[in-house]
Amino acid sequence: MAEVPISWFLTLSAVLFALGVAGFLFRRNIITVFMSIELMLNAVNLSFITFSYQLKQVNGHLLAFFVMVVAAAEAAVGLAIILTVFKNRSTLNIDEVDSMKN
Amino acid sequence: MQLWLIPLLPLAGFVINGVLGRRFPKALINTVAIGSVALSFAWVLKTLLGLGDLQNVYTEHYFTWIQSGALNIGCDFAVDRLTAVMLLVVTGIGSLIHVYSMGYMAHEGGYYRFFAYLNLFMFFMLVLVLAANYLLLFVGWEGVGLCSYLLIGFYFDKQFATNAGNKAFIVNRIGDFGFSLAVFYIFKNFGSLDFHTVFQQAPGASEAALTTIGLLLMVGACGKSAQIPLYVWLPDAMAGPTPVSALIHAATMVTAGVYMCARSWPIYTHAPEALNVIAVIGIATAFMAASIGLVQNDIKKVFAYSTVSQLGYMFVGVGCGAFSAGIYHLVTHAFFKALLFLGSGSVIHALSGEQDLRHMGGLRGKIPWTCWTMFCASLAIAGFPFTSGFLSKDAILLAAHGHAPWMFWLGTLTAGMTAFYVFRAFFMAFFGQYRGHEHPHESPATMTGPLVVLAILSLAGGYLFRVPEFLSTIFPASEAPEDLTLMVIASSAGLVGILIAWVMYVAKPGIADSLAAALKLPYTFLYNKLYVDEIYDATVVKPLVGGSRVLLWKVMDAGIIDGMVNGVGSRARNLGSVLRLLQSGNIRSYATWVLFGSVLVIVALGIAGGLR
Amino acid sequence: MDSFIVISLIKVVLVFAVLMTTLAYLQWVERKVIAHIQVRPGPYRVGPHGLLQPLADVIKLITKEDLMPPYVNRPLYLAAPFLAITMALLSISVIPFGPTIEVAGYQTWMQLTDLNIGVLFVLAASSMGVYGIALAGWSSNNKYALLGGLRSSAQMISYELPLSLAIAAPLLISNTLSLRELVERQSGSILSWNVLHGPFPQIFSFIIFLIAGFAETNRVPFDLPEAENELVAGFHTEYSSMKFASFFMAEYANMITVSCMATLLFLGGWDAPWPAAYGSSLVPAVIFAFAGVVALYHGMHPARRRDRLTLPAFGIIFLIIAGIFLLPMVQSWLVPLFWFCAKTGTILFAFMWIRGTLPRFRYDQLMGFTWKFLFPVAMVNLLVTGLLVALVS
Amino acid sequence: MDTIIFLIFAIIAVVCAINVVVQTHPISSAISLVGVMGSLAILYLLLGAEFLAAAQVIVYAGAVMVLFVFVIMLLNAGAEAKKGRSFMAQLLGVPLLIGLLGLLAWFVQRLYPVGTTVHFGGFRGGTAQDVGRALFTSYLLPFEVTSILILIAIVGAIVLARKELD
Repeated sequence: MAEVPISWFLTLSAVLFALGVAGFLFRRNIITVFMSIELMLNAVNLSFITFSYQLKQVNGHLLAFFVMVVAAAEAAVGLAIILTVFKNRSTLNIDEVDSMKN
Repeated sequence: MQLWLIPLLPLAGFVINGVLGRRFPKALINTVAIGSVALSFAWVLKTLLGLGDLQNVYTEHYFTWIQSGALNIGCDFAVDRLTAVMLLVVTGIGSLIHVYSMGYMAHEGGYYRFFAYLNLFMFFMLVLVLAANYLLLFVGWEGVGLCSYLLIGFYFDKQFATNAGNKAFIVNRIGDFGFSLAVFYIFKNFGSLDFHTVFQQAPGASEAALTTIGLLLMVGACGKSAQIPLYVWLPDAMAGPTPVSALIHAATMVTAGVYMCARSWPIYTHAPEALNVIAVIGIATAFMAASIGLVQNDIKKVFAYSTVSQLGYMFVGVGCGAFSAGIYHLVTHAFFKALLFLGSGSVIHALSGEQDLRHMGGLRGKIPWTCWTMFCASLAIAGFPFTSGFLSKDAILLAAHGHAPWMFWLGTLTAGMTAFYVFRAFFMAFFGQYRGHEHPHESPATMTGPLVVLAILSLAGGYLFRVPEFLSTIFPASEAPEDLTLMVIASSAGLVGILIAWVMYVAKPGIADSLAAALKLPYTFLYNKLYVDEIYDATVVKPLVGGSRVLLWKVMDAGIIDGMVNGVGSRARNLGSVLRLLQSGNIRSYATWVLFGSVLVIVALGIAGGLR
Repeated sequence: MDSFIVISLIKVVLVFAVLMTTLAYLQWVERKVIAHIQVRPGPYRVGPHGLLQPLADVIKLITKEDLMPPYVNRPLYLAAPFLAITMALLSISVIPFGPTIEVAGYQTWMQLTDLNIGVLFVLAASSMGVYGIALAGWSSNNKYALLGGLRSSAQMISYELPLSLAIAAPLLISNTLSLRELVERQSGSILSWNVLHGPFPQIFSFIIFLIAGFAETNRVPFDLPEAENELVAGFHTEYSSMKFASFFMAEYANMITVSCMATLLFLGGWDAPWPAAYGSSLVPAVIFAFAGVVALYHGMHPARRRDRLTLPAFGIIFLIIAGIFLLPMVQSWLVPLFWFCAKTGTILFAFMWIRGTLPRFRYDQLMGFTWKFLFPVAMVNLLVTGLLVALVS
Repeated sequence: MDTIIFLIFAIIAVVCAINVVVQTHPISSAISLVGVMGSLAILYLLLGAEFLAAAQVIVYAGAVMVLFVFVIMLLNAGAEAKKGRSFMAQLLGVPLLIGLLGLLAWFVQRLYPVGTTVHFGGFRGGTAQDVGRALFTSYLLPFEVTSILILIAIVGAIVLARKELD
């Protein structure tokens, strides 16, 4: 039992991803929804690093690294958008941000 | 050998003057413009000296320009003897005319713009000459057309100048259309546009194809070199500044058609029909333009028709298979016609813009340098024995005699007419009494200097540059044997023309007017340029404009094309208003759709992967 | 394997004990230093020269009533001090204090564990430290605390950038992320320390590191999160007793971490300023002997009555320590340890010195300083260093 | 040993992830997410990605999530309202989610039989040196593009969040 099957890691990644999707679908707070996206990204990163381990290559790490960098940039812009939305509408409920309708 | 430097130097001059020239003092503009062209000339000399006797083509490949399927076009420059001749003419005369322009344009507005355009023209002309394939040649071809348009319309605040520019541009389009068709056809037949490849395969191609290509190329050449029926733009092009007329519309650009036909000689030698057509068009143009030139009163118009006529001679030379004679005449014509234009520019400059011969006269003593240099040029164009014009024209007429004797006789007649109208203009301007109101003054040294150089070249250039011998390694030797009788006949025609002009305008000045009165009908006919512009207007321009209004605009554009576009738009709106129902504006429902899509994708991947 | 675990456990206990004592006494030292800057004696009542003051403080804090305000967010309120102290102590585990030591036949490092990403580990732990303060501020449900938490998180994110850039520059020169190797690359003399050595002496990045370190530990002049005249006590307004002590200890632990990092990154860790061949190993003995002699002299001529007994006692203790430093069997590890502590102590003294001298920044000055000055300078420094390293190598 | 570590941190990660989704207050979700990221960092270490583990903690937990916490504190966001209108999400969400998870798990089980395993130290190519070397050689262009992306993000964030200049 000293070794962990690689499929466990991938299953964990899938579970975390599904939880992220669930958060995105069922939560109403924009910030929580945004955090769910980060959760999904993290889950994918775990997959990348697992693949990297399996293939004994560093490429997966690079992809995960880029995901992180992009996530950081995304967080900066996304939170700025959330601030602006809150300033203009004073709500964080995602269902009330629907001016695209009609 | 860094051939690219030759065109790039003027381009650099164009960029510098075009971008920064507005803020430059004139001296700096002059330095940049003339310096770049002079450096280019120097580089041509260095290159040609470095290349030795040029028995073979020297090619430089820079980069692959277009790579698409079988089409592979490189940005290649090549130098052979023909190119060498053209390079020397273009950069040499270009430099002289740049120097001249410095004096001529000194008091004009848009000084930097003028030199920038002139440099740009040099760039495109050199690209045209150096190009190693038809497409690159076409680039230069179109570029010089553009510059010609810009420079004809240089005085864009004058309606006639912009109209003349438009006319030149539009008429040239017809020729360019033929040229582009020729390029397509060449590619279809030979699978390449490189001169080398095409000419190698030319002997094996069918005569019909070669004739078609030759005729299409000829259409292009007719447009650029102002031959019947597309010559009408050139006389109007005199609306531009005189140095432009000298450089572009006498010495270099208009000869591009001749150059191109000569360059394509391997095609033409296997397409005698096309050659014959070229010769016929050439002699007809020569004769017709000369006849119109007989009665024009605007000094630049006279030389413009003279240019058309001389270009006709070159076409005759090419059409008779005497390519080197055509190029020979091209070179000498560049000397004396540039000189004639520059001289007339000097006259106009002296008279502060007066162009009408009837308001000149007796200028011989007032502007002697201009007078005597122009006399040299007039002798040359009249074919006075042993001038450069005599040599080249004689070579063409000899070839014409070998091709078809009637062409020789018509050519000789034209030569006589040429001598007459040139000397008519010369005598009217410089002899007799001054009939104007200005105070003529001699031009500055920057203008007379180039005149003197060109005068020497007009007289002796034919000996200094033995073009036929130099080009004999390129072109097939189809020169007719020397025939003393024909030479005497041809040159005596010129002498007779000079004599008549002297009698009519110097010895007995009354004869001209009474003759015009006696031959009222032909005179009016010729004076109005055979009504060609009016005929074109009635038969081509008006129907085209009318047809465009009704058929193309009202029916095609507004009815069909707009209808299709609007219909697509309204259908899309209808569809959109249905699809809109999906767009609830709710982010979470969008997310649900995304999830739905990704599940579908995963399932599809599973199926595609064979559900391992 | 077993001996490894045993040794590790011993080391953990040892380091923890020493660290806790140091934390307590650092407080005493600080009070003393500031008192002397302000020309007053400082703690003097409890024990000789107030030496037992920390013990009294600890007893006081432990026995105080642990207030839990009713309107707080309980889980986070409880977790915050825990988080703060944990993250502060975590970094100590990778910091090496000295070279190899041999105890009872076992060779081991004077370090809890050596990671080959040690520098990154310290950075990570310190970046996690924000949560303690931010959550404390938020969960207290108090506007002063919230403002303090907000200020602290903004300040710490902002100052982490120049801090990281300042760390990156010496790493470029040393070409390793392991703290131990970092020190080994700087061995030799003072000229091979990163602060003076290399294609580009890292003096700028040392200063930037110290400034950013002051901000990261919320020390004067960057103590905006707990600016008492604006925010009562900032993020820990609502905390009392041991929870308050945890924040306090976290702050001092962070100070120690920053000082250790500065020592390791820039000042050559436990390396002596000049080689032992020229007598550097005698320096600690000389210093302690001198201190002992001075103490003895003052004991002979006491200014206060009670010093008549304590000063000679201290003098004798110092002389004994000086003697220990001369013993060859312990010199191999004790002298490096001395140099390490001396360098760290100097920086800690600078912390206190600045606290006693400089006024507090205004908040906009604080943010403007890092973004408009410190960050660009650190950037330029990194660029120049990288360029020179690339050119030299 | 590896299995135990994996199980501990996998369970922490899953529990924290569930917490992210079910907690009503955003700050609790944020702290839980930090927990997920921390335990993932440990798992990265297990997989030999030591640089990524450190970067995960520094970038994600130390910077991105602090930003989240900061914004939550700044907006003083409370627990979310219970009302919601997204019928579509409620109706289709659960079956789709189950479908997604099932498919993914099924693929993983199919593609990765139990034979391939992970043990600590099995892959040592994830040091800072290896990552840096790959980053500045074969991934240089993406790296540079990323820097431009970050520049754009900085500008965008400033433009979005600045005060109106009127």
